Amino acid sequence: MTATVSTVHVWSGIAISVVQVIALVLGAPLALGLMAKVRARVEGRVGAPIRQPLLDLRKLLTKERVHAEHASAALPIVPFVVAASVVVAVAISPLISTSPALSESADLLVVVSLLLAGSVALAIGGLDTGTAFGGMGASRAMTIGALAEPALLVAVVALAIQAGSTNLPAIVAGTLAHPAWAASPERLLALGALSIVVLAETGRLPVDNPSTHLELTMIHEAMVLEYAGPDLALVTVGQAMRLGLLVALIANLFFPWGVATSFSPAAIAIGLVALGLKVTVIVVVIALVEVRTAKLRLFRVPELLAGGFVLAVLAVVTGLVTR
Amino acid sequence: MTLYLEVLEIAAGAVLVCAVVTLWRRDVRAIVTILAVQGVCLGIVAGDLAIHQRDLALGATALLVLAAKGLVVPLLLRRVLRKDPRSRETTPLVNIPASLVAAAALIVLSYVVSSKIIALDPSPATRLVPLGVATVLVGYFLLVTRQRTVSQIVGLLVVDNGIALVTFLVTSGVPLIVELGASLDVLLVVVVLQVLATSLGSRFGSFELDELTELHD
Amino acid sequence: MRPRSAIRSLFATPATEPAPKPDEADSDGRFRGSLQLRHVDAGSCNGCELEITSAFAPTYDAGRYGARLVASPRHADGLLVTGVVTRNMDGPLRKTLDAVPEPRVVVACGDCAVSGGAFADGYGVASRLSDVIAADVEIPGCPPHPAAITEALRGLTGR
Amino acid sequence: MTLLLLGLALGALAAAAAALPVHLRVPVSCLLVAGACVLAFLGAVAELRSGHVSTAHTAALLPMNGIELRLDPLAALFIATTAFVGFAAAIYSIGYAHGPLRSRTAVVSFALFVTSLLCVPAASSVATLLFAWEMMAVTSLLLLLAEHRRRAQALDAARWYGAMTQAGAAAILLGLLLLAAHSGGQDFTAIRAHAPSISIPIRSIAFVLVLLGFASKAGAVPLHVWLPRAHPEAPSPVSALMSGAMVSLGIYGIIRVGGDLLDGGVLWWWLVVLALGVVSALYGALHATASSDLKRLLAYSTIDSMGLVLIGVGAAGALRTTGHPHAATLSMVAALFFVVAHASFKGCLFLAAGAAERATGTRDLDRLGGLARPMAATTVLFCVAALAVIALPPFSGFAGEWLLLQGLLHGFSDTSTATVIALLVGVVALALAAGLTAVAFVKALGIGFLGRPRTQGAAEAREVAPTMRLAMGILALPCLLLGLVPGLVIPMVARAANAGFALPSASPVVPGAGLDLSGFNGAIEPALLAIAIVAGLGAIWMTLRVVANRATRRAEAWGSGREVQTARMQYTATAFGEPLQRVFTDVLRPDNDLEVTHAAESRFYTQAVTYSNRVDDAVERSLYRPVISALAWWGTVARRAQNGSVHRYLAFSFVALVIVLVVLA
Repeated sequence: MTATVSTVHVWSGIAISVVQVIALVLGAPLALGLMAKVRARVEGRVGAPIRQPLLDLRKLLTKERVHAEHASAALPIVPFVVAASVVVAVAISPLISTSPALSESADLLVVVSLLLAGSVALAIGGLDTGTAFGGMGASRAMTIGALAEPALLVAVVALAIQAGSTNLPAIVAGTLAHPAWAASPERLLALGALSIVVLAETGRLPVDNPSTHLELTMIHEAMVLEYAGPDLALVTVGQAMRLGLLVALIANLFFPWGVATSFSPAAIAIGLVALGLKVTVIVVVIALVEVRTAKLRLFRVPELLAGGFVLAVLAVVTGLVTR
Repeated sequence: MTLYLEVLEIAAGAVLVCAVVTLWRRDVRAIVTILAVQGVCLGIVAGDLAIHQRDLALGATALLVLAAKGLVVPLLLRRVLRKDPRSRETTPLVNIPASLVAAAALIVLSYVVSSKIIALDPSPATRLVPLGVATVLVGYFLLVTRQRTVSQIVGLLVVDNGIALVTFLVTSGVPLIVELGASLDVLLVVVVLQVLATSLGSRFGSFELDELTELHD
Repeated sequence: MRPRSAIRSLFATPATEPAPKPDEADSDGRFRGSLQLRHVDAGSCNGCELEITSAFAPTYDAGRYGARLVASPRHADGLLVTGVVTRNMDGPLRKTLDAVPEPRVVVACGDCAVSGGAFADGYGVASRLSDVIAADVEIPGCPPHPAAITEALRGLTGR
Repeated sequence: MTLLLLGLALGALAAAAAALPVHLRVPVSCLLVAGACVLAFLGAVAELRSGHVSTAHTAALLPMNGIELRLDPLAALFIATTAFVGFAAAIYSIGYAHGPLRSRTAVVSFALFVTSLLCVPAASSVATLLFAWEMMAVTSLLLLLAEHRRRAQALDAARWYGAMTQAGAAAILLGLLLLAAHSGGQDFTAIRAHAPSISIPIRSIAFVLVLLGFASKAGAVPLHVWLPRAHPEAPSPVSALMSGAMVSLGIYGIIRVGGDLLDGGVLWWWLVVLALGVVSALYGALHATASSDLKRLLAYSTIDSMGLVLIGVGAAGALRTTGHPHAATLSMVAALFFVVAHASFKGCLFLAAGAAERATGTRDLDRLGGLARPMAATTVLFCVAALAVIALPPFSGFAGEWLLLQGLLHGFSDTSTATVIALLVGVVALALAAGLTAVAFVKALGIGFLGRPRTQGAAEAREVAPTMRLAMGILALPCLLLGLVPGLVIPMVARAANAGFALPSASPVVPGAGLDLSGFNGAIEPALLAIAIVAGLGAIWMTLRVVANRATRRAEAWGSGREVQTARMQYTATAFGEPLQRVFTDVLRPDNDLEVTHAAESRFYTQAVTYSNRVDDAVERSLYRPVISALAWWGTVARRAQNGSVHRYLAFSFVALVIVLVVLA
């Protein structure tokens, strides 16, 4: 698989990555705004404009940073690590085209580990504040992360068995080449497992309620109570891009049409538009699901994740049987 | 030829008889003298074999046995006995008739066992091996069932004589070194037991070995 | 009646009243369309809280102007204080205020916060909000009308 | 080979250095041990790079025809790892040794312990292997007992450790002797030559016996019980050596006997090894999240890591016997790479834990905290090693785990369903263990080092001696380097895998700094990834400097406006692990009890509420306790027969003699 990488490819790969990052930095908050809008309209409210998250971020950048006095040097670094890990994950994943920079090492395990790095950093930041909320949030978030890991990896195995590799561009290109894969039973089962894991990882309902005010019910929010101004902006953008990336990956892995395979600007433009459309559709679906569901009790979440795990194992077994 | 055989049989038989008599007698001083007699018989067996095979080393061993087991050890034991006022053996753990019946059973057992040894190399001397094995077993029985320290020493020495007898009969004596080693062991054991006996005597006033039971935790 | 399905209600017209014409006079639009407040109940009788809830409810929908209540003062631009400052809440109020990053604003909601109101000289009352900090925006009324609250928040977001 | 012999000689000299006066004894001996490790490391690396096998035979030094040493790539890899950890441990103990650790026995045992660790992989005859193995066991036992006066549990730990090590050694001896008996010679070359001719049942019995012994040393679950007791009680440099080097010798043993001597053998062997790995990985990781003693947490994490390695070895063996040499090579290389990576990050973690214990006087996470500011260097080094254990991208753990997963994944093309199911179970175990390890080490780092100091001891902590920090730095270095450029090490590891399992010697990775699998579709370039991460950080930092408000203010942490925020309000390690305990309650079976002491006047007012949570080892409770109580019962019965009467004893022997004669007749 060692393609002879000419300098043109490298630079255009980097260009694609930069486009992807900028698209996600602006697009992900818009996606959150869209979700809020859908929720508002379903509740009969006009709701904030879709660009509201961007306004919030712009305002946050103007505010001062406030650091807890007992915290060590780890706390100020955490927002940067959270944002950087997601930015790199977005840069190398096949969102607009199958060959962004470093695409040969755009391994699904690398993306999973980068997101894990983000959540580990958040948890460490939460513990470093020295308050009860930080510890509580960190403990719950890591517990759910640990329980989600098997479902995630076995789903990755299901995809890898079918496509022959865990390399993301290879899977996307493979699905483009064999459309039958997209509708195959193991692909759908893996989709089920991955969507459950995405809900758990990004802290959406029914696992965690992002707009809760009662600290005791928080999972993700409790870890970020301590960040102010630019730190909070980084963490919020990081979380939004994490949701955007996972949603985009699910879209591209299961409905890869529109992803550019060549370097021509036209293909890139089509890829961007296709990505926007796909993410919008999925985000609206998620919002509608969220409005109808209530938050699960914390100790019902393992059962949900166990369900995801079983779906993933079924995906692998069907993959092996039908091969 | 027959004189050598007769002397051999009589002497070996005498060793076993002495062993049985030590079981039979109650008086400790009598037992010590019987032990001396047994030592002498053993010496005769060794000497007889030495003469028959004209083996000088075996001759030296025979003299050594006569000196050690016939004279030195009994003298030592008598000195110990002089210090002990009560010379009569207290009632042994197993009464005399039962001991004798047991001795008989042990003799039968040794015949059954040594039949295999004899089958190996059936020569006139090896045919007498059961006597040696029986002496060992009887000596062991004496050691186990007697409470007086001195009689236990005698039991041990009878076992040693039994072993020496078997070695003489089977391989016409073991190399001198082994013989010396074995004798040294016996002497050592005797010294230790003597020390034990005297210290026990001074500490508890009596040689009852059963006082030791208080020592356990 | 059976609750409408989510999708049908998605496209139904929202129940929010049309937004009144913003009067330019007192809206300084300091926060340019995004205002996060941390609500602090410094000893209120819960009357103002009910009105605040209905201010964010579909009818008056203060959210539409970019205003939002947040869980932590660190995330907030200011405090939405209700009730007269009681002895127990004096310390926490000051701590919460200190936790809000600059530039920050204090919104006094209801007569108790503005000027002591009905419970001004109660035995548990420690001080007025004005003793702790001068409020930037005051919403009179006991309890203040949700439209008035929405109006005040619009003033800050300038939308 | 000569360098290795020189190293061993220097080690012996270090032992002799114990005769010096007290203040000279520790530095000189440690420096000599460090020198020995350097020599051994150079010898091993030279061997790994060149790949030719060299032997040394010194007759008549030992009764069973002398010591026989053979340095082949597999042995060289383990010697290099041990030497590296040994070097760091020696430097560390210069600053660490005080009190009982400066006694003559401790210094001699430490020197002989490192020497025997270096000697075990090179042994190539049953006698030499067992001699070195026993020396290792005895010296580590002595070191474990070094501080028993200050800590009573050290005695209990030593008892467990001694009993299980000797039992393991006995099993190994039995297995090897069984093989030696059937191949007419006790040196490995003879065994290797005769192995195919030995019948399968005999080979299986021998392998199972040897597996029992080596698996207990590697901490595989049913036989792991000594590990969480011995490692916390041993002095830190010793527990670093135990976890870093000694435990991986168990893995070395399984590969040497199963793969090299018995030439792969039967499929079910390797499925058993894989099953052991799966159970160990899950059990170790789970208990790591549940333990609130820092070193006990690290000990369980060692069981988890060794479980992962066993999964790799088991997969490699299974794939090789079902005829997939290429996938087998990948799994074996992954397992050996993980052993190397584990030695460095686990060693660094134990040394850092030792530094924290030295500075605060306690190992209990619930009484630590707030060490980041006074002990900045130790915290940073612990953090680097912890991130490596959690397998985050630029660190060595990630490269190891990625290789392991690729090895398992590319084994799926296999045909026999037993192997495929085993590989799938392996992937699941790997995934859950990775998740649980992340929880355990966020707990260890976050609660142990960050936040606010929970006790007076933690508050008064001060940074440890420079030699200790240097040692930790030495071990933290490969955590990053192996993660950034794993490709450079892989060819050497592949040569070791080939020597272990007689697989095709072609390296499974295309030459280069990254890991580009040859023959399979999968690759990562950790170096470029690291550059991308740094670039990302830089870009974000720059944009914020331009766009964002740079004012910063320190204020009291937000605890919803509480009047007084004390350190006791923080989450403790027990609380952090409690949700997982509740999810896995039937495996861990924690016993927590709640006592509410009511006020004297009336039951409705409580004076104090104490909640205690204890998670002890479920395997130990359900498997070892019954066996021990049965033995204890048998002991009391036997005691009654021993009442001090000489006659009774004589009677026993007499009866026995008679019975034997009867039986013979």
